[in-house]
Amino acid sequence: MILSIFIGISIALFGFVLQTSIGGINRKIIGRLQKRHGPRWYQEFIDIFKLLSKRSVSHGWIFDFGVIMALGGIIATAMFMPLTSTFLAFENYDNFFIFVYLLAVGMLGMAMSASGSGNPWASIGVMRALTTMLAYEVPFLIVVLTIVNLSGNSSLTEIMLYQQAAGNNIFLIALPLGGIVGFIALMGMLGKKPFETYIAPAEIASGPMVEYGGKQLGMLFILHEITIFIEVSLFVHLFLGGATNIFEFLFKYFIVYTVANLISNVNGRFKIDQVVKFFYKWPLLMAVTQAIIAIYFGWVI
Amino acid sequence: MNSISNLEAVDNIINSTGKVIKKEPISDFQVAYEVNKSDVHQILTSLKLEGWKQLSYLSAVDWPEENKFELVYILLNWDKPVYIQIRAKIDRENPSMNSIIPIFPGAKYYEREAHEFFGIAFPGNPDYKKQLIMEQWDDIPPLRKDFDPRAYSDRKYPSREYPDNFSKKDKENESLEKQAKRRKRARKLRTGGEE
Amino acid sequence: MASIEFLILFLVGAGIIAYLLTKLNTIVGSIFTIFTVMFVFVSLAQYGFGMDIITTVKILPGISFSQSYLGFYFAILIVFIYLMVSFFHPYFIDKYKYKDSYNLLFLLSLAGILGAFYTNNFLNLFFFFEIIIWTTMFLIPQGKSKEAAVSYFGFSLAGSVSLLLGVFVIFNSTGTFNINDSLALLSGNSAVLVFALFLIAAFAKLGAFPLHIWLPITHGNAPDPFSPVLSGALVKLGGFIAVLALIKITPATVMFRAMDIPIGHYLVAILGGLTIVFGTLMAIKEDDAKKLLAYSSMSHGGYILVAFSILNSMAFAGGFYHILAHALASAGAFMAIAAVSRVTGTTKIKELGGMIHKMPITYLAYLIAIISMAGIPPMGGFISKWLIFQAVIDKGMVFVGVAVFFGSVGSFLYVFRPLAALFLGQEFTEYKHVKEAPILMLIPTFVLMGLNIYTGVFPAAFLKVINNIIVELGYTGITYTTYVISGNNGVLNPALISLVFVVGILIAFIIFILLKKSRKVELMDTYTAGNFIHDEHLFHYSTDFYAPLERLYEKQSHWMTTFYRALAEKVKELGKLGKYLFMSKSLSVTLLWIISIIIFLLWGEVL
Amino acid sequence: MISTKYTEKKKFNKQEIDRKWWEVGDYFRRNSLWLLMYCTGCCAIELPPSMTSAYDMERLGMGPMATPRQADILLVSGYLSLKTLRRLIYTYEQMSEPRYVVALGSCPINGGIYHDSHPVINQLDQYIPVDTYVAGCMPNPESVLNGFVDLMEGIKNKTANGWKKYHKNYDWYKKNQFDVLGEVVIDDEFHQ
Repeated sequence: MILSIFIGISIALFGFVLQTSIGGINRKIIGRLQKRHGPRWYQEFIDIFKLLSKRSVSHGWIFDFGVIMALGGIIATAMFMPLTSTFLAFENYDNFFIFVYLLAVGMLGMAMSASGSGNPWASIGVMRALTTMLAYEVPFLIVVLTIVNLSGNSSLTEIMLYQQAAGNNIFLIALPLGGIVGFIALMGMLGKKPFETYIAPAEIASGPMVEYGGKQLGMLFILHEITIFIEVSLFVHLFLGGATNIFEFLFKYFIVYTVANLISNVNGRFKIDQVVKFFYKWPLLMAVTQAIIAIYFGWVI
Repeated sequence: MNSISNLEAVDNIINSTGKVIKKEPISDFQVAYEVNKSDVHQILTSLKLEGWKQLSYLSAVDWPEENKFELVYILLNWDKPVYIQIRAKIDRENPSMNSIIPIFPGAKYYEREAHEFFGIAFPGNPDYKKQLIMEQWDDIPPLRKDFDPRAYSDRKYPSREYPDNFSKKDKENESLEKQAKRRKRARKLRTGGEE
Repeated sequence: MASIEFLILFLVGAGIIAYLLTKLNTIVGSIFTIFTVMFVFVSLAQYGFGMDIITTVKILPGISFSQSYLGFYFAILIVFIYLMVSFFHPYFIDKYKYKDSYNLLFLLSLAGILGAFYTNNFLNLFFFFEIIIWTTMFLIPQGKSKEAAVSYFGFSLAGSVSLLLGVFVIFNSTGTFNINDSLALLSGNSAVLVFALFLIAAFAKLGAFPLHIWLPITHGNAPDPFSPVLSGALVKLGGFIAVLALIKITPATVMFRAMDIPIGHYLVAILGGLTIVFGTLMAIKEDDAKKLLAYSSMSHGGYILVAFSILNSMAFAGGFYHILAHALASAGAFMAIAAVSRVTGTTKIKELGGMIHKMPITYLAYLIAIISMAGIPPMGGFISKWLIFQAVIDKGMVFVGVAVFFGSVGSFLYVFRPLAALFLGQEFTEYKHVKEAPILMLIPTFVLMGLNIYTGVFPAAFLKVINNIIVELGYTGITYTTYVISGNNGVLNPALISLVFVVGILIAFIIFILLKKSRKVELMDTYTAGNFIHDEHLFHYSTDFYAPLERLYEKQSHWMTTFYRALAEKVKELGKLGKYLFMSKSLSVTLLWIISIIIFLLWGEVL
Repeated sequence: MISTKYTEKKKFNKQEIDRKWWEVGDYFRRNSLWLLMYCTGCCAIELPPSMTSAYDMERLGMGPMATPRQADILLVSGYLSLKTLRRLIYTYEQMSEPRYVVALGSCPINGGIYHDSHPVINQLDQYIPVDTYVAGCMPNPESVLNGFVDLMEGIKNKTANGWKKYHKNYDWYKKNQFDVLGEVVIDDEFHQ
């Protein structure tokens, strides 16, 4: 048990280091795309450590407690995440719903802390974040319903093994509509450009993060990196057949995150009601169609 | 309808409602009338009825030689391309002009601004005395010509004192290494780190 | 050994004593009520788990009792909620108009509840239901408005009338009023009819779509300490009838082959899904904290319906666990709001702000309750939602899935609103004097907090009771060990999740503690783009919290209310007609009517 | 040769360790400077070219931030009227420490072309400590970047310690602010 917990902690740490490096590399890529030199690839580490070294302000105990709860929840979530189909901390317990709901703990903690700062912009940002969540989560969960129903297990490793088994395609190909919905929902989860309404620095002063500085902001950055690690890994495991070894995982992870980032950089920003309308129009329709086709008719490529 | 006849129409309106002291055509699309202080409200009303519905601006000009303030009302018509300036002179001692809020409610803030910068009173405007732009101003209204901004600035804001040899070149900067270093840094900044 | 008859008679007697005591001194009467309910709870808990309660009847005429795990589960849960709420009475009872009778009615309704869950006769069941409805009907108008009681009574009446009709149909086709015997004997068309009639009763009590209008009106306007009872306990009566209708009667109808569910049950699941969606959407819009929680009760009622209409033991376990988890969570949330309302006198979200700085423990109670309500680990709501999701996914119910997932995510939105706007945010100057709730009110708060966490960490103890019910209903129980629940497509270890969660929090805490200490600043010292602020009310974002989302469905949201309002208008007009005909001012016309009706009746009798 | 002289063992020195940590922190701080652009005047127009592909500020680890809480540098770009100064000081006091101030253009240095204007102050460092001035009217992007590199060197050499100065001479700064602004609290219809 203790060993499992240590493995879990190291997976969380690995996720943080991985996503922070890949985030930095992506910043470089985007810089080159815009004919700029771009920052150093380890710039994100410098940013985070700088924030941790500063002297911050606090708006009361809930402001601090929310941050701790959020980071704790996210670290707990990352500890359950399998890296490959054989390497994970807690065998059998990598249930998909644990990820969805433990991620919500992080969201709730951050929302609580942001509202606790007493700044209306933070509240508006939280409102937008929750509304965005309501938008992307339902189509995504319907696709996952299809996947779990087909593979007969909601454990991530089992889903990976199902896709890796002979005769089965990875779900991105087996469920093409669902795969598209999954990727769009991933963009929403990551808060990438068409759906980054809740950050909106020029509009609502970076939303929930408006009152944070110093160590609280640094912890939120760590939280953000680990959250992205969890979300991208979920996509890799659910739709791309997971990985059999760590290098395959790294490769798939890098591809997914970079593609999402590239798409994000050529997009503008939706208004918040447009986000909801968008997700409840095509992605939901596609997800339901895919579910009906796959579950009731059994048409799976 | 071309603009010449527009100007004539304006002439007719203004002449029928009040006495014009001086008419000053500015361009084909702008015309200024100087009228009596007491006629301003009537003229503005009749112009508003004729379509000059927007009060574009209200301000004042200080004429210390004549000991007068000149109030300027600029009206805009959305259908006919003519700006109209209505000017009226008021006394510089205890300047006061009845508010035009009943005609143009938007004049509220212009009148507050005019009060703040010139000290003109606008009876009829409930809160013309409230501060609008300057926060806690402590001198005579600043746009009056007898106000000296230079003196005010010198009195209120400490200014930097420079040594006598300030403009002379720093001896240290003449050394070759220093200059080379500066050039190198400048090049680095320009090219993005590539040597 | 406790006899159920003795408990009921004890409650009635104690109710009368409580009435007299309350007349003398409200505090003494309320404390007597606490001890009475505690006695009932302790005797039930002592003997009920082992089915050791004596059910023979000696005094009450025409009433017979029997015990079952199903009835006991509901009874112990509701008595527990009553017990928790009774701690609030000493602080609230002085505010009400008819305070003497408050404790009396409270205890009488509890007697009705005990009877309803322990009887084995349909007529008795109806009788006890009426007791509950009539006593609570006089409790509710002591709060804000009488309209609440009227709408509660109207919908309850519709429910009980359809229950009675169902009972008649049962008797007509089977010849017995015994609950278990008659339901087993039912078959054919009468089964379908009873199924439908019972479901109407269940929907009316549960506040499910389309009979949901009364819920927010009643919950929102009921006395503050009675709202937890309404939401946590009384609404669950509908769950009880739903169990009777959905599980005990299985009308022979067409099956959905893909999902292996009878079509009637599938329709109920769809209606349950609609209930979830409507409840969620309306709760997001609602501005009154209590009404918001009422809509959330409606949405959770939908989960219970969905769970019971999927005919497998996994879903049943989910449904029963959800009844437990939601009762605890909803009672906790309502009681926190009641504690706030006691000191501020309002439950409107936009009139409140920054209560956390005054009432931190109440805030924690509300936080834990809503975490459970939103189904986030490590609270009870997560287990039940997980079980229901397992069942829904296993059956491949796509449309119900949309509703269930929507409700689950939507619950984050609406539970967060009171948290953000009422407890957090700017601190209002008019509530500077406010203090934390007194110790007697904190006792149930702490108990509920503990239970909310306990149900989420160690569900085995509760699953044991639930498994008994499932076996009693004729299905195989779900498999679980001390820590692990096994579902159809996955296993869950709530204790492990909690442990890992604690480890995560610890790591975060260590990171936090090691770093430089922060500088404490005022709440008003926030980023305002450099501007100076003085009025905290204008700097508190609470009105129309989800405005962009609400705008998308604001036009569609009121048609149900409009329909019922129009119906009420029509009924009023009918009443006016009757009044005009029968109650006219001249005596002779009335007499003429009475005489003609008597002649008409006699004529029918003669023929 | 081994010395037989008694040498005192190095003791655990908290100050020394703090100083070392501070230097490590300085490395992170100077490589990740986040700007709060307080665009008060015309010099703000020079910032877009210094941020975009021509000069690319991001390669130095710098970038714009939305709020003072997150930012390290308060970038004063251009002249400051009294009304702005009042808000600038409020913003400066909201920033997390260590905080630095960079002033662009000649106006914050000596008033520039507005030296005789009634609402424009002449010298910014009377009211808040300024770590780096970039002279010019307006300074071109190269000099802006040069100014930032100067600030980085200042952080490295511990000369950019305006925020410490502000704490040390707090009364002096407050007196200057009070002389020119009066009561800092504003109370009129727009702020209620």
